[in-house]
Parts: sequence; C-alpha cells; structure tokens
Amino acid sequence: MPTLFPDETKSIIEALLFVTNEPLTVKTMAEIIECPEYNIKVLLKEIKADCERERKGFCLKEVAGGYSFVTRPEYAPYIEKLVKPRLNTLTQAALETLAIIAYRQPVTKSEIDEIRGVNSDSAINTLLGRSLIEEVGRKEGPGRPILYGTTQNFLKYFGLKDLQELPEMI
Amino acid sequence: MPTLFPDETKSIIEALLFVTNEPLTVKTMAEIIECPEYNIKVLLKEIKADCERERKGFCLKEVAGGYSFVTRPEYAPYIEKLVKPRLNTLTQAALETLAIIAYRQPVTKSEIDEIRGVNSDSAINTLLGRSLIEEVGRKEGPGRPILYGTTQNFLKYFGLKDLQELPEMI
Amino acid sequence: MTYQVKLPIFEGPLDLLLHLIEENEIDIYNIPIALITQQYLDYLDRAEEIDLELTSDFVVMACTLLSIKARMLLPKPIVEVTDEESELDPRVELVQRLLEYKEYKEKAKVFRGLEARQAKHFWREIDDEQLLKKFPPPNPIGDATWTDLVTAFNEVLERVEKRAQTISLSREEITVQNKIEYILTILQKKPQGISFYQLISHVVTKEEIIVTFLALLELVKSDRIFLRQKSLFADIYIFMTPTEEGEEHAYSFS
Repeated sequence: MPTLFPDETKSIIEALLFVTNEPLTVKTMAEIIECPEYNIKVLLKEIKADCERERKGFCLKEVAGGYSFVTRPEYAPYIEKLVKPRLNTLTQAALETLAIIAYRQPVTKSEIDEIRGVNSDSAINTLLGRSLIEEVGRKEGPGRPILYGTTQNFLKYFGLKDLQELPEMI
Repeated sequence: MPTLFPDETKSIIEALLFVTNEPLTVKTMAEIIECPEYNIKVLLKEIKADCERERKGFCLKEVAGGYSFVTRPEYAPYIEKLVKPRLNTLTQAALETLAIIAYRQPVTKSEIDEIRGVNSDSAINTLLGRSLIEEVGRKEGPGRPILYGTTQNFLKYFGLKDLQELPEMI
Repeated sequence: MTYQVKLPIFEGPLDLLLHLIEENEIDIYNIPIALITQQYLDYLDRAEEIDLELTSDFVVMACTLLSIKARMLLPKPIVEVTDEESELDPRVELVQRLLEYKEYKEKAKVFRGLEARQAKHFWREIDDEQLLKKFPPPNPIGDATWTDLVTAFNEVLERVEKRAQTISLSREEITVQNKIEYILTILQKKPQGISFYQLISHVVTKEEIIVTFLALLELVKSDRIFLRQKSLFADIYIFMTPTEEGEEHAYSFS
C-alpha cells in the first residue's frame, strides 16, 4: 500500500466503519491500513469531533472494545419508521440473572439460583439464545457444573466499552 | 413530529441513509420526515457537496431511483481486506444448512428449519448468493414451497465428482 | 362476567419479601418477623385463590419465616455468662440474603436503563450479499472441506436427537388448598385421629412435607382440627374438631 496522508487515512477509517456492523478494533484498522495504532487513535478522535461539530446524523461510539458509527439517539423516532425496531426488551427475571452473571462471572447456575431464591433455568436459556452470555468453562468439583460469563454482544447490547465499566455503574 | 430546522432535517436524512443499505427515494424520506420533497432534494445536494468537500470515506450516490451512501471506490482495496475474511468463511449456520440440503435434497426451507430448530433464512440466502445451492423445483401441496438442492459449483468446490461421492453418514 | 383479582407478581420469594419490607417502610436489619410472615402467608393464600402459579420456592421461604418466627418466640435458654457473644439473631442469614438480592435487583434496574438508551442507537444494516457481488471471494466455501460438512450434519442430527430425548416433566403441583382437602378426607375416614408421621409416610419430597405442615397450621387456625402431643418430640395426633351440629362445615379460606 502506498504512503498515505493523514487526511486520506482518516477517510479510509470512515470507509471501513461504514462496511461493518460489528465494533472495529484499533488493531484491525491499523493492520488493514498498515499504520501505527497511535495514528488511528488520533484520527478516531478527529472523526468523533467532526461528527459532533457537523452534527451528522450518526456519531462515533466506543463500544465492546472497538469503534462503530451509530445513529444519534434523538432521531430514533424517524428511524423506527424506516427499519424494524430492535428485539424485545429483556424480562425482569432475565435482567436480574444477567446482572448476577455480569458481576460474579464466572458463575454457576446454582450460585445464581441461590442469590435469586428461585430457579433461573429459563432466564439462562433466554440469555444464551440472545448471545448475551456463554459457557466459559467448568467448575472444578462434583458434577463439574457449567460456568457462565458475558459475551461481546452483551457489551454491544448495553453500549458498554468493556467490563471495567461495570463496577462504576452504581 | 415537531417543526424542524433545515440543519436538523439534513441530519435526519443522513441518519436514514446511514442506517439502511437499500437506496431511499425522496418520497420515502419526505414521508418519514413529513416535509416537502423539494426540501429533501435541496438537502440531498448539500449532503453530497459536504461529503465531497470534506473528502469523507463515503459519498452519496443516486442509484435505482433512490439515494444511498456508498464507500469511495478508491478505498476498495482496504475494504476488501476487511470484508474478505468475513465473506470467505461459511458460518456454522450456513455450513449446517448446506449439509442438510446436501444430504436431504430436494428439501424445503421449512423442513430445514424443522431439522435445525431455528430459522434458516439468512443461511439460505448466503448459500444462494454463493451459488452453492439453487431452486430445483416446487413441492406438491399447500403453498407449493420451493425445493432446494446443491449446484455444480457445490460439487466443484468440495472436490466431488457427483453426489454419490458424498461421504456416507454414520 | 369474570372478576379478575389483580395481584402483583414477584420474581421469587426474596422479591416478595423486599416488596413487603419497602411497603411497610421497615428497617431491613430489624424485620418484625411476625408481621412480615403474616403478610407473606396472606400473599400466598391470595395467590393460590386466584390460581397464580407459585413455585415451591415460595413455600420453602414461608417455612423459613415460620421457623425464624418460632425461634424468636422461644424463651432464650438461661445460659451462664460466657465469653461468647449472645446467641445469633435468627434473622441474620435472611437479612444477608435479602441485602445481596437487593443489590442485584438494583443493578438490573441500571441495565434496564442502559437497554432503553441503547435501543435508540441504530447500527448500519450490512448486506453481505451486496458486498459479495462487489468482492467475490475466490472460493465460495472458504477453507471448509467435506469433513466440515459431515461434522456439521452430525452435529445437527445430535441436536435433533437431544431435542427428542428432552421430555418435559410436569412438576407435581401440591397446593396448600389441595392438602387441606386431602387431610379433611382422611380425617373423615379416621374419626379416631391420625398421626403426623402417618400423614406424611408416603410423601417423598421436602416440599410436600412442608405443604402438609402449612395445611395443618391453616386448619388449626380456622379451628377445623385440633392437635395433641403426648410429650415433647412425640408424634403429633390430628383430630377433627367436632362441630356443634355434629356435622362438618365446608372449609373456606377467609
């Protein structure tokens, strides 16, 4: 690839962000454009500022360990007229179960049941089905029960940068 | 919807163009934003000029009677590097669907869904798009659903002379 | 016309307890156990009346509450002053569980907020089919081989088999109401009385023993039966309360 001017690199980053709907990591972008990660970071900041200044219809968001363009929340009413709305919201039981898994991971089903005081089978199945949690291993000990943890999609669904953002939530 | 300033309308148009990959007609945008088509046309010209002036990674293109954001053609080599690995590999869902079609052909979509236990729409589209499967007829009965089978291409890429060569199932 | 009773639905016994504590504006560290137990049992009664499906977890908690209540009613044994702290408050463990559950319930609320916020952000729809036309891969199957195909097919078949094997076991529903009716029927046949151990001799699950016990308490409370015990820890004998008319009246919740 030829040597690029910073402005050109910036445009390429924008183009890359346009053809994927999964968060793009700085590392991937740096590898594709063949330039240092540091430059990418600087340019991402510029892109973010540009979107704000020009009040574009979409903005750059840092989510799930990468970056992605998403539409501005205030335009949601218009966009909902065009594309089908998102999946159903999670039930109270699923959210409680997910909160326990997020903060206690890795954690077994019986530990979750213990905290909630009820059986969490169906909540866990819902969360697995929506790729918000996954099996992350087996616990040592009798029965070697499955350990659950949260997924990348969990971060994307709730708009979190990474798991470090969790403890500050309250 | 409240009365909007032209700048705001412009941002909403950008948001609508961003979110969908289908070309949007002026009529659709005017209906969603509830404003005259003439205004939309003026703002589309502005958006087009903005993208050029700022040399964004994407530009506004008039296609098939509508408008759409597309990435700049000169960045295709970079985009190719990003999407090729994704496009190249078959997902687990596509692989499973292909396996069912290969072994059970001719087979309908609902029969595939039944076996997999989930909806296979997008997997079938992927396989059709890659010319690995094709319509081979219609099933007799209500709705006369489409029957799918594998293609010559399928045999070629899996290195098989004919379907008899498919490894027998255990 | 059917009359519908509205009753709040709770995620579990701890959820219900927290609700009662909040409703009564009670200090969670000093729960008036008699009051809360009564309100808890009232909820279960009403839920049963309007046929709300309650899991056995609710009944188990009812027993925990009754057991705490009993321990708090018992006179404290006179112990000689020792170095050890005075005996533990029977409520401590329950309070710990409530506090922990409460923490996660609040976190769930934060997640609910984030979910609503995120629902307003839309991601770009990407059509891989369009991209495929623009960037045709050299090989439409990537690095897959027919072995992968066979493996995938086997995996699907295994899943199908697993699905077929999963038999949904219907949980045996034992309600306090049913148990009350059962006890009354038995007692009609045995005017000489029946012992508690006889009553639970065929019972296999802990839940059912608990429900049997709750049913007895309910029957004593409404004065339909009376209990006799020869000595401490001896078997408890259950007798039907003789009615003035010498006939039994239909049992009713009130």
